[in-house]
Amino acid sequence: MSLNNILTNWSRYRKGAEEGGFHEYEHQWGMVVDLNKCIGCNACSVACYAENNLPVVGEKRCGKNQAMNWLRIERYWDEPDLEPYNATPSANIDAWIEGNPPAKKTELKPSMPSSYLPGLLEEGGQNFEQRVGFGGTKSEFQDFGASFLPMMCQQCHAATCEPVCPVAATYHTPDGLNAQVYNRCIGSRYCSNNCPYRLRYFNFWSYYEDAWPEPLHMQLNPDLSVRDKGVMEKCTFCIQRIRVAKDKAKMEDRKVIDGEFSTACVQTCPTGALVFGDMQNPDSQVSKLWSYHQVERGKTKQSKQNKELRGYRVLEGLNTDPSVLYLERVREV
Amino acid sequence: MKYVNEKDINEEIKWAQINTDILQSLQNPRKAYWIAIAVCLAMLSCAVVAEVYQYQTGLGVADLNRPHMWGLYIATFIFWIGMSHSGTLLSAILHIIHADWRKPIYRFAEAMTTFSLMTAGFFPMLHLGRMWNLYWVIPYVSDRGIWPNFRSPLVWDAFAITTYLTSSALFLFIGMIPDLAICRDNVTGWRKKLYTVLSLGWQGTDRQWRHFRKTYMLMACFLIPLAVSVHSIVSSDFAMSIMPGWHVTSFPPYFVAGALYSGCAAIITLFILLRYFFRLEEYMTVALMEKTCKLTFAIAMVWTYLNLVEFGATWYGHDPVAKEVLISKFVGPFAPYFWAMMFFGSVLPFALAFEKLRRHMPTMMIVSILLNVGMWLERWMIVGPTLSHAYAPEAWNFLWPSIVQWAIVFGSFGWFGLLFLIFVKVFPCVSMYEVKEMVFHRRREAHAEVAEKFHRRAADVQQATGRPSVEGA
Amino acid sequence: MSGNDINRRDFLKILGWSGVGVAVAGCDRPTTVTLEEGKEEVVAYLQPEEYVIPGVGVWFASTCQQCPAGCGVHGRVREGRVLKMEGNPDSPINKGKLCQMGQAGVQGHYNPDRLKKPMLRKGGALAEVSWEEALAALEQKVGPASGLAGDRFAWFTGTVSGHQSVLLSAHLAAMGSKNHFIHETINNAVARAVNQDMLGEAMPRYDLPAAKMVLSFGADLVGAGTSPVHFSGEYAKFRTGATRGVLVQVEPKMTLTGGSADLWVAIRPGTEGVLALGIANQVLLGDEIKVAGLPENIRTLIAAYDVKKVASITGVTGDRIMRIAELLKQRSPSLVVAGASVEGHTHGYQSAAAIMVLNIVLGNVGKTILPSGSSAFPQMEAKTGGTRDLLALADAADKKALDVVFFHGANPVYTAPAALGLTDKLKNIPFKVVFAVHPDETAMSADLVLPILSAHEDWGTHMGAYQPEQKSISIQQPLMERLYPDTKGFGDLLLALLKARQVKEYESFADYYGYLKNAFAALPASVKGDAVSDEDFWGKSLQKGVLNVGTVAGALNPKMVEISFPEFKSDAQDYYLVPSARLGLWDGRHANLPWLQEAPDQISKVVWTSWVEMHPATAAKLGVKEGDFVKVSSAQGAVEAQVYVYKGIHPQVIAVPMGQGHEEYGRYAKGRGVNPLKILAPVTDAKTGELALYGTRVTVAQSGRREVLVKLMGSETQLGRKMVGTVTASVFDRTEGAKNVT
Amino acid sequence: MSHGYLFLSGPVGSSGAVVPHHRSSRYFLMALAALVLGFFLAMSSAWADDGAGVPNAVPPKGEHEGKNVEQPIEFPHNIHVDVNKINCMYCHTYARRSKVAGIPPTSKCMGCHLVIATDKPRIKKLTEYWEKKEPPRWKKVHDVPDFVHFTHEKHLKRFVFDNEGMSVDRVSEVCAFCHGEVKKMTVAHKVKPLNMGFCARCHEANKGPFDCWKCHK
Repeated sequence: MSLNNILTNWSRYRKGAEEGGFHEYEHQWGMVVDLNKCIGCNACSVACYAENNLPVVGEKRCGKNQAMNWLRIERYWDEPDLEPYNATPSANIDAWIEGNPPAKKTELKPSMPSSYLPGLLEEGGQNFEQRVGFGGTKSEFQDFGASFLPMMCQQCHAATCEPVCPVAATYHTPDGLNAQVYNRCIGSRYCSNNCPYRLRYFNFWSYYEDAWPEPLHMQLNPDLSVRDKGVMEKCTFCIQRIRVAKDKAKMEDRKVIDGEFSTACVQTCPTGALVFGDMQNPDSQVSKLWSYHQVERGKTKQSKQNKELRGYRVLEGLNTDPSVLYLERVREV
Repeated sequence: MKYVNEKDINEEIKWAQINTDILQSLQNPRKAYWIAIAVCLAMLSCAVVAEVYQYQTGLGVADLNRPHMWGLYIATFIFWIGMSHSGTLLSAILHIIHADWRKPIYRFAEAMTTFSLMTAGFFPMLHLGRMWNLYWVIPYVSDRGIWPNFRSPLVWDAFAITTYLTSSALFLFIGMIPDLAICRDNVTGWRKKLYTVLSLGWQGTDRQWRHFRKTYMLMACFLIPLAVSVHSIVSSDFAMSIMPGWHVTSFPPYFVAGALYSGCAAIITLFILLRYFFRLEEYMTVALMEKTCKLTFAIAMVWTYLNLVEFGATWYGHDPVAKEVLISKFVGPFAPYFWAMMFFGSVLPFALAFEKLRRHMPTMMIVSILLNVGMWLERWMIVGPTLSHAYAPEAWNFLWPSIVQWAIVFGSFGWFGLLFLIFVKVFPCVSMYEVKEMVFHRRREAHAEVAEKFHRRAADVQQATGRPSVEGA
Repeated sequence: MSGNDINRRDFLKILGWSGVGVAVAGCDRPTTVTLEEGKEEVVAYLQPEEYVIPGVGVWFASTCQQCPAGCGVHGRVREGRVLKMEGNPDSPINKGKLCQMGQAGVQGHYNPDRLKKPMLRKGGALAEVSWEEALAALEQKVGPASGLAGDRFAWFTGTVSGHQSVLLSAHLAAMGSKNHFIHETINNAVARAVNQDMLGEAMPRYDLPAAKMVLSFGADLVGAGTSPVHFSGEYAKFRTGATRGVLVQVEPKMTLTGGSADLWVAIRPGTEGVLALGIANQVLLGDEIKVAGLPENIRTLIAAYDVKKVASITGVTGDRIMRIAELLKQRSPSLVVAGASVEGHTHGYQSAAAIMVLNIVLGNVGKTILPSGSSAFPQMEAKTGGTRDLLALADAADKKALDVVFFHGANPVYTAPAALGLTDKLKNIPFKVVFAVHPDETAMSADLVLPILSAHEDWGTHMGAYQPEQKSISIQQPLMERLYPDTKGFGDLLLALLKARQVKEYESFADYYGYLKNAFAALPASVKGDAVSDEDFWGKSLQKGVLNVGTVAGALNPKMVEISFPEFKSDAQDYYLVPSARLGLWDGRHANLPWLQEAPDQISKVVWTSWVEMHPATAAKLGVKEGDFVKVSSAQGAVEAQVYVYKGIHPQVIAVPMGQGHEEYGRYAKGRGVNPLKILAPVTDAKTGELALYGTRVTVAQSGRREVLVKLMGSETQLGRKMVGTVTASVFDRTEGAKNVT
Repeated sequence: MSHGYLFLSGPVGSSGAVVPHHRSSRYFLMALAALVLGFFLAMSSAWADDGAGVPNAVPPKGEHEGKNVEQPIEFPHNIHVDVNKINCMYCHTYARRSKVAGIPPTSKCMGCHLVIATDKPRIKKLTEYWEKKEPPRWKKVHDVPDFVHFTHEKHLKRFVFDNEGMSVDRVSEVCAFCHGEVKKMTVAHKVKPLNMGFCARCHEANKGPFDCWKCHK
């Protein structure tokens, strides 16, 4: 990235953001995650390991939170939007950040479960998070199941990781992705600190030394590098597959066709909860889903005509402008 | 009120005596010095071993993890940067406001600035995953046509710290030139050669003094905004981020206040040590101690105020996530350290408000060290809790730093100590020429006072008797 | 990514020729390779094949062998290495999708701990030998000259199907033995027996999308069940249909399917059948017509279970029973399914039958429970089993009724409860031969271990254990050349065994590949479709990977069976042990795949180890917190693991997941966690003789040790932040529902 | 003030701003000017078209002193290309359809050498390999790091197939951009640096993509 690029792209981007998004993308890769279909089965996550040369770090390092699961399934026991058997939406973070508590709510509760404080005090801090564990429901049982949330890099358009990288190893591509150039990374880890989703993973060790004992290394995908210690990495929306598809389209002098390829997670998802595609193509499945759910890019708060539509973006109120649209989980009450 | 007329310095002290007293600190060291050097080297080697291990194995050995990408390294980095503000405060700020009591104690404070910057600079380097590529942060014309990201506060850091380090080292050196000339004229052997080169042919001519004063004043004026901006820029590493508890507009003044605070506390510590070991009681007087302590107390109160402002703004603000970070500091896993910081930072400084305690050197020694412990904890409390409890609930976790982190932090004190020990044996740690100036001015003032007293008394007598007094004639 | 239009004819031959070039090309590691000229080697193929272009990945169809479901897969091959598995869109089972176990198949293939050479027990220890020596030993013990014949010989396998099954049966016939033990720990054997007795078909077809409600009694449809990927796809349709389906899950411990339920109900283990009857009672209230249609004994049985009684037995509150009944009445047709937690009791058959009664009462049979029919090739259909044959093996070994047993695709030494004493009893079998890819516990206790090709190197045909609307044969073809020269294909070995006995019938087949090709040529024209020649048909079949063989329609004839329950006593201090199955490690066969070890359990998010699940009330009673080690003891033994506390479990239940606690099985599995199967009581379902997996009672005691439980999840609540948003189904029906959004 | 003083590009001294006071500073300024000018000259020459005949293309600039690599067979590129006028893509056949150009399979060599020059020692060696059914283990000469995605097919498309006024017969001139004059060599010899600057300058001059992720993987 030349100096010129940084300066011009930045100002162009800043201008674009105020006008509702940067419009000069060649493609605009986006995703939709339908939580109504997601069963939290982990197929996507393992597919990601297989596709992206993710190292297995072992029990000890998992215990230290050094796992490299680019795509992780978060599992929550509570349902902030719905009380068990009583559909009273509670406050959500987006509204709070903007200073507008949602009108439906009568009182602004602290966003922690009641078991939080005693838990902290009781354990003197050690493992206090675990105390939060079953604060999700007031009922004796987990009446409404679990809430699963597949989280991969959200490919934000106003990414918080990009401006803080001292060497511009992470930057915005003309395809609207947050690129991570492994070989440029010096490992300051600022980007990960500044990612509100905590979706950036750091090579704390030379994982390649022991993650693929022979002949497991023969499975490594030659289309992307195996990262050494000291490098930040994250979900790339399977850039190697995008690259192949774009190259192929270019060789054949045509545009990339919707559904011609997809990311590893999307391809394997047994319920089809994940959808991937080009949002610059108005006929693509993702474009249609985004517009059906009336979610627009470049906004911190959506002005939907039909407020009941399920589309939302995680922590949208932070103005990160993610490329992943989540469709709310559905529950019969 | 007992000490209200106490003098900052004995103004009757002879100039030659000043030279003798201070140059004796450059005499060949005694055993205690070598022991101190050995201790510092031992501490440093802990860090070196840890760092080599970390460099070869990867940052995993520091037990850093996904939410905790930064650990003690960045906290300690801020701590040392903060420490560096003492010298600038004493030598530059007090210089331009003509607070001449700074003169006997500014030299070592200025040295402290340089050395703590030299210590601080290591941390952003050794916390890098691939530090061998550190130079990519520097803008240079490369074959590849790529540049650093000028939007990143870390790049600003690199600029700010190198500028500050160069300037303060230069400031320290320039301020030493007349003293180096004195040294040159009073020593033999290798020291003579060293001082001859370093004193740049100082003869004390009028022209030299004129240029010297101008340069020194200019540098002082340049350093003050620089010092303020350096810590503001360091604070923007956090303030420019989106993270709860970091994304705070009051961070720059808060950081600067904290910096001055820890710097002052460190000055008290070194003041006492130098005063004791080099027998500089005549120069580093209790009265100066008093003044330093009062200054520290004032800054402590500013820091406390800014702390409370930050808590208040968060508590009554509309950002529940930031509030949760605050709560996790109050009652979460970080609570013991947080409350220790609050005690050391805001309660303990009240010891400085009591004259009796202020004048009791052992007490002050302990208090000043604890104040700095508090300030170090403050930096950890900035870095740690936010990383532990930010937006993504999935990533909530608590990190206890590994032995490698502790060893490197511990070793940084050894490195600093080593530099400082070498400095005090090679260079005069009290500015001779400025003490002379001070003594000169004080004496003149004192004489003027006596004269005035005399005249007043004469006037009284005249008033009473109607004629000039005999004594006054 | 779509380069599937490739016909791979003589794949093996080509690879055999150009094998040298394969291993070297394209295996990059960063920083360890040099750019300096002349340091790296580049080797071309000796002879090019038009579809092999260096640098371009090619996809070949095959069949997943990770569980009995038999999903069709595509393997990505580049420079002769298989890199990645994807679902085969042509497979009616998984329709282009794949689960985590299928994804991890490559790690089984490339596993560093694979068996590379035959091993023979010499003087008490297994020693590596040559194939000649191994086959000589085999010949000596089972060859025609050994005189071995009849039921002194047995095969002990997992689920088998396709031509493998055909050859296996032929071998048994040639040996004159009827002993084919089939063992699967994760099975639905009891439910199959009930289906057979009540519907006339062991594995009817469930039409999930047609159901407006699914009431699942512990059936982990989308998790560790009959056909996880298939039912996941069906689940998605069920949830997005014109009326969004409602899922109610009743079980003692939350399964993956339970995690997605609209209403999750904890029930006292073993009382599911009672609840089913209680619901039937509610459904039938005031519905004279339906009641009249039921036989007298069933009518009285249902009438006996009124809400109050059922609530007191099951621990499910009365209003919840009534609500479920209400939902079922509103949402017809529905589907009620029974799963492992129903089957795993001494009265498992009765409970499952009661659940089928509820289906009949609700009129689901014929609407959502459909006849699966049969195919024209019954000899190829999956032969699956349960735990009964495990007991049978132990029994036969105990009676010294067996001389030689061949093991394949099952690991009884690991899965057998310690109470069976299988390890000791197996010593009574003089010659145990294991055909295995990995050094599992059974292999390590065998007398002869024959290393076979991995699923990605071997030929084969399979039929899924659960066949959706179309009966199909899925073809397994090698995705790369064999990694180890001293491994042999299982089919080839079977053929060799057969040739030893029946030279004439089999001598015309050079190898299993030839046998398969020949078998395909012999298929009827109806299956061959528009293929112009046998060679063309073979090529097309390989390319597609799946062969639709047509379905012979069947019919379901509901009939009632006698149902009686034991008396349910209010329980004492001890707990029910649930050895829970998890999609991933399955019954422990995938514990050697690092990806699956590192993929967290979907419910607890624990990785790499075993844990003990309990309810907060139980934890409070025991005075333990998450991370505390507890000792779970039954009369048969004890295991010790860390506690995980959550509300998705009945307070009287202690759940320990299966899959860990291997004593062998390579570096990733060995010595990790505990195996709950070991402490199971040797009780069986009275009717079917299947092991009652959920019928063990345990006591739990704190062991005093405490460590942080290794799980990939920080805070388990969203802390009020909208991470997962939720809306009610009414909103969904209003805004999307029947509308086809994309 | 003129810009002349700042950038030394305008006519120096035209505004009278640059009037050196001391001799020493004059020399210093001159030296500085010379340095800056020299730098720009060097840069501009580096970017200049050296006049290679490929239309619509600016050949990349950069030299590299490569090592002599001993190959299993000393393959004479010069005889094949220069004397016999065989097209590069006849043997490196994957170049136009894959990211790698590929080493020709042994069968391709034997296609001709079953009959041609069978008595030459190098061909005898080749025949030996063929008969052993074992391909020669060539040493890699031109390589980019593993974190770089380089694709031959798109470069050929841009500079040969989609390039107006360019014929496929002259493909060796395009190959020479990065591989040098292979037709003058026996075994290949690395003469271009093939580093990021080399690639980047060419991409800039030929308006190739400049996105990091185009090449970094």
